[in-house]
Amino acid sequence: MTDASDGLTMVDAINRALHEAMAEDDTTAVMGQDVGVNGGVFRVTEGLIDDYGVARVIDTPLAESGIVGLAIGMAMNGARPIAEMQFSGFSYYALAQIENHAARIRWRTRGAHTVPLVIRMPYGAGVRALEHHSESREVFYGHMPGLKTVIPATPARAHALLHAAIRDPDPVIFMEPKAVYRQMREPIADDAEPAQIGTSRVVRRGKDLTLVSYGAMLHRALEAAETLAAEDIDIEVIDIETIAPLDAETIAKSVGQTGRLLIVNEAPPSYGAAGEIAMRVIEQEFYALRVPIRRVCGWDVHVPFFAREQTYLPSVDRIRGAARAMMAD
Amino acid sequence: MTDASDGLTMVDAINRALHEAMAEDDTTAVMGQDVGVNGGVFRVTEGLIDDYGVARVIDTPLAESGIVGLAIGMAMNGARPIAEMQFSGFSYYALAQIENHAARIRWRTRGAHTVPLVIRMPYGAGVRALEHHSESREVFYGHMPGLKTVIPATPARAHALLHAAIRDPDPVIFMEPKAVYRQMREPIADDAEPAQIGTSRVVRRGKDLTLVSYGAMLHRALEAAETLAAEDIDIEVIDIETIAPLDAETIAKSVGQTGRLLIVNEAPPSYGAAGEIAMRVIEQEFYALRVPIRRVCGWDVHVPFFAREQTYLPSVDRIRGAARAMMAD
Amino acid sequence: MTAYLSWPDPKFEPHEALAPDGTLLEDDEIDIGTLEQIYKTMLCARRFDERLLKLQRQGALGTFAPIKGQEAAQIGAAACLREDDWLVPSFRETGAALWRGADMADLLVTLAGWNAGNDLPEGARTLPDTVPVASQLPIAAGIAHAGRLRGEDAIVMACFGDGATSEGDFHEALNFAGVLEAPVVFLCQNNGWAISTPRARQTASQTLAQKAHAYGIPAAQVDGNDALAVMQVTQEAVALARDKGQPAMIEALTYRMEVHTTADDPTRYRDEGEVEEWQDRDPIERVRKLLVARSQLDDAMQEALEEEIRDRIDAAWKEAKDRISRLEETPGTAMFDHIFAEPTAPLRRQRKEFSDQEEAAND
Amino acid sequence: MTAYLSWPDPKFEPHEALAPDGTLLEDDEIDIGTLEQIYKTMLCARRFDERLLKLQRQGALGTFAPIKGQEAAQIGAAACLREDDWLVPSFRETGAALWRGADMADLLVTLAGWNAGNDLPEGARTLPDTVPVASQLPIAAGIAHAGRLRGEDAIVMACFGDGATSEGDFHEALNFAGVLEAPVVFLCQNNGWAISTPRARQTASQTLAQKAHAYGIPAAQVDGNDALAVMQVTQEAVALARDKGQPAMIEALTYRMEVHTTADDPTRYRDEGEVEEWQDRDPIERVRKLLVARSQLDDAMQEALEEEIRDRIDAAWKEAKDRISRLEETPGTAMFDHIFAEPTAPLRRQRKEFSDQEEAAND
Ligand SMILES: Cc1ncc(C[n+]2csc(CCOP(=O)(O)OP(=O)(O)O)c2C)c(N)n1
Ligand SMILES: Cc1ncc(C[n+]2csc(CCOP(=O)(O)OP(=O)(O)O)c2C)c(N)n1
Ligand SMILES: [Mg+2]
Ligand SMILES: [Mg+2]
Repeated sequence: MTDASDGLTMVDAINRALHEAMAEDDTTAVMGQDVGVNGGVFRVTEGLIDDYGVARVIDTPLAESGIVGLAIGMAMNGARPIAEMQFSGFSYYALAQIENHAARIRWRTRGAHTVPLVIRMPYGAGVRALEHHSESREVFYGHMPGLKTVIPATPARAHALLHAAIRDPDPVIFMEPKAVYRQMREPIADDAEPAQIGTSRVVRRGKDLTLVSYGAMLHRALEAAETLAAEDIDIEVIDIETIAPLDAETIAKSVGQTGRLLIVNEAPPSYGAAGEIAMRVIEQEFYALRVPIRRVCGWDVHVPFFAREQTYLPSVDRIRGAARAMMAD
Repeated sequence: MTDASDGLTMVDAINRALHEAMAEDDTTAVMGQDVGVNGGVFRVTEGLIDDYGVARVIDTPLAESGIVGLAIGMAMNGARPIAEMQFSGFSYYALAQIENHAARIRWRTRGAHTVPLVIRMPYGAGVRALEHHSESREVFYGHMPGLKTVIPATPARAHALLHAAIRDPDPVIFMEPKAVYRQMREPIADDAEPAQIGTSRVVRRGKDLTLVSYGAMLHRALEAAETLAAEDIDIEVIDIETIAPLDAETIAKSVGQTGRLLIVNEAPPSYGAAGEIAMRVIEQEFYALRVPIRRVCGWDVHVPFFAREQTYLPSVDRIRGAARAMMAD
Repeated sequence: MTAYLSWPDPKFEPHEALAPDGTLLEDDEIDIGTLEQIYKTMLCARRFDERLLKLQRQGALGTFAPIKGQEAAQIGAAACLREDDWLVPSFRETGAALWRGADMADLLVTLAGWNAGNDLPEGARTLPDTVPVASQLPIAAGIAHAGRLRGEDAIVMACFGDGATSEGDFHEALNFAGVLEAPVVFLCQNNGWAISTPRARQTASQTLAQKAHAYGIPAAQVDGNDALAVMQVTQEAVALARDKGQPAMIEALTYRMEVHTTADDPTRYRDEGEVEEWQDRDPIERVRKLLVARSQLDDAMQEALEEEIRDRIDAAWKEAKDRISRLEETPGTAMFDHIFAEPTAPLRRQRKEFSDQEEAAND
Repeated sequence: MTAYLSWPDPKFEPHEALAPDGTLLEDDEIDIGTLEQIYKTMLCARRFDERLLKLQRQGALGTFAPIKGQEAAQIGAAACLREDDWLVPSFRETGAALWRGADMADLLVTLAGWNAGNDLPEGARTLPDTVPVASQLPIAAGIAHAGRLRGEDAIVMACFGDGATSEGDFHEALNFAGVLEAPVVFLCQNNGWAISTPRARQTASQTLAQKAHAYGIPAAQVDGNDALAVMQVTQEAVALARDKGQPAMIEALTYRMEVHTTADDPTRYRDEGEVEEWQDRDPIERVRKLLVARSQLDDAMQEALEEEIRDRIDAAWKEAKDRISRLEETPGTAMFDHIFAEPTAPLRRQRKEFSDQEEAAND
């Protein structure tokens, strides 16, 4: 469907990873609302049902807790399920299954049963969608023991990280920044390797300030960094990719060199991811910090209806403003 | 039931606040599993059904989302519901109702409808209970816009804060540290005033280090502070009480004087409350910090079955150890 | 077939009143005045829907859920409510909302992405859309229960689709309403599809109506494209709720003639032939024929009505555009409004931070 | 009573096979050998339950849920499973677990608060307790579905109580099983109470069995204190599941003779007379009388059996105490085990921090 020569969109990259995983391992199965015949409301699961049939690509009834419960049970009985929550804003219906079972069954049964499960969900604002289609609640998952939570920022990383998530012997929450779904293209090699879950990625080298972000906001962070180069502010940008387990070492190492830490994400600030990142850096590199850590996040409000969702989201300007202020601190 | 002369337990204090609120305002209603005839599994709602009848004290079917949905609807139609989740570990079933509706209806209807709702739930470890009866997930609620989240640490504060929560025109999550339920007694004056939601409380003055905590861990923090006095370490202890909106000003002011911040809570550390508290203090008093902020929390594991739950919980020793280390830093 | 296990054997027959040609199936006494009103609202809802689709395709509005084909099911049912009854919709009830007096300009402003379109009068008993499927149902039970405890006889109509019956919240809501005797009329518009999931794959039960029986609640199936039949069944359910606090469920058999939402492409999953078949059962056409037969309507009146509707929609869109341009001038700080009765300290600080930055950017 | 709305009218009659005096109600051919096994397990479960209660009251064990009165319902049902079938319990299935070969010492270690009691063999098909009510049911559907997709004919028995039928997860699980044709036998032990909530206030439906019909699933009511009747109904359900992938639900009418859990005081909410009435319908007594009548049991055998059970329980408790003392010597770092296949970097660091502190404290 896409001309691979100019690269794949994130939708296509994830779709490709799903196709590859289904082909490689016939215990893999995909389930969710509209994932089969319809190919997913974002077309992420396009074509899977044609290639792998209704036994492995399950159009489920409209019930999130049921979907995740089904997937957990399948995972306990030899399958490698990849469940979709149509939007992360509806994943709360499955939160109890995730916290009480997906994250605990290995532990509860002392390893007798495991839950090699991936739960995919598009999240985040920026696509002019309806209410409840724009939230970022990655910390709900990041805070739960027994879970890994991954957020890719680009098509190639989505491809590589999804492969890693599917291979992981434990449950992985895979949150897809839907604002990036069709925003950019990246080439993906035929023999692309799975990524590693639990490591952050330095995506731009710089010596003045460490800018940490993930998901759709990474691109704004990068844009801010690029444009600030003209002002002689040299920013190192890190894509954390794995919300949990957080690779704070990579960030701390960078802060050890720059002395400045700015965190950008789109969730409401209070009890969001920035606090944890800050705390972990403080634990490791407090004395290297030259100025206060800052964060640029959404606000402690509901994402406004779409006409004003951009006022909610961290703008490149706000990021630049914060970085400049930190250089002046 | 209790001889008020030596004070009330937290169970009795909450029970008294409920009786007072029901007497004061006949739109108040209580609902949940076993809250009526049985008086609640912890006896927190004891006697309410005798005084106020089945119309205002509703023994519901076994369904958390239903209970919270019912309460939201009642709140929209003139009532002031106080719903109980039997244990916070089962409140996840209601998380979607809380996030998608309780927290949003005022906003969605532009003030045409409001949700003056209190959701009470016992939380936390330390009472030798079954699996799922020991969790602390206050940040789930702290992170949601449109909610207030309160955790009292003592009987008198529970009484005063519950009155405040019931009077609040917006939804309040009221988390009760069940380890404190019968652990201590406090006298409560007949004319005790409601507390203020959104302010933290300095419970011990000190000049060397600011120790922030809440819930059951506050008492361990206080014990650590008292015993460290013998080592000439003079600790200021703050009970934050309101998880959201967090009163970071009181904490920052204290840190401005002590230069040291130690945070103690029992949730898993990753993406827990400590990060937010740290971040807010950094935003306000970074330059006052003399040593790295530290936290003593639970661990990123499930609370072990009860024989080992104390290995999970922050011990007074661990708190003391962290404080001593900070003084030596 | 089985010795001990008994199989479900539901006995529902969809109630019908009006044949597709507009003749009455039984010699009912009918309230032609109300049917005329219903007709006008159905037609208005259809035209409004068409306009929304056009505006959406032009980029003026965001994603929305067309109601084409479901006008009789929702307007016939809403017509049985008193003004002080509550309507708790899902997201596909523009028709019911219009019957209840919703302002088209408000709806347009909302669909253009502005929260301000939801500026309801205090205590408004027609609620705005609920997006999370079935989540409105426990709330509807609560609204109903509180009113009844207060001695009011207002009832609640809660709307949802076939897909919604699979959610836990549907189950909990009907069970609560049954046990508490909360006066709720649960109106299920079974339009055959939940996005791409056909009714048959949503649940193995023969009917959706029988699900109510699991809660001790009476239920009926009705031809949802037959406004008169819908009214008759709904009147009975409303009376039960009002007089006895007895909830009931209505399964209105209808069809989604359009896309699920404007983000959807139904050709991927359903046969266009199905849509054509349902065209012959158009809910508006049926009432039109009845009205014509009863001399309540002729071509001239129809034309006048169409014109009136067109004018109203034009005026509403004009007003909406005006309001939107004014909204575009309002500061972004509006996003901090209505989070709490009183903004909390962090929100006040954030609001200030935001407006300082906005000002700096405008400098 | 109503013209359009139809009321639920369930036709369930609880199946009975064995009269309270131990005589057969119909001239069934019975498998006396299996009944003897069931009898032994029921008796063992009763005595174990009694011992648990005593140990709990002495402070040696934590909170637990006694099964007294429900032995026939759960053991009669579990007896219809093959070894490779799955048992997915709630938290009140000690009897079923014992039938399935659970080790009493393991159970005691768990109840004494040690995760190590749940040290199951890899892939064990009798799962440990599920505490969150009804949450095991969607998982049971998933286990069943995966097995079936793989071509296995193992089936799943999922246990839950009357209260569990109110949870959304019950609804979603039965609906999924119905649509996917997942071979699950949903065994509802309706013991009359959900803590203090009587069955009648849990739901307005006349029976719980009829709830299955909402999902197109067959169901039966059975006298849950009649082990033979339970077996007969369960065998049918198991066969349907195994042969056709057809889920079914069984409502076993029984009674919780004891406290809800050891943290509960039932005198606050229920009439002790009710308990006494059910005493006459004791599930164990009934089978005992049958066995005696068939000369499979006499006083001497009964005494020997009681002694054997006592010895087994004594031995198990002795073993459990030994294991517990050894567990008390193990380092606290055990809490970091089994969180992931491979501990993550933060967990490795936390484990080290913890053990450094433990060591420092021991110095
Ligand atoms: C809890 C939840 N899950 C998923 C969705 C996404 N979604 C929106 S509408 C819809 C289908 C609804 O089907 P139905 O209930 O039949 O109503 P209809 O759209 O046909 O009116 C889905 C899956 C949602 N809005 N809420
Ligand atoms: C989701 C959830 N909510 C509440 C509880 C607390 N709780 C434990 S058992 C119980 C009652 C269960 O009743 P029932 O399903 O009839 O089973 P029974 O205890 O009678 O065996 C309740 C409310 C729980 N464990 N899980
Ligand atoms: Mg539908
Ligand atoms: Mg029960």
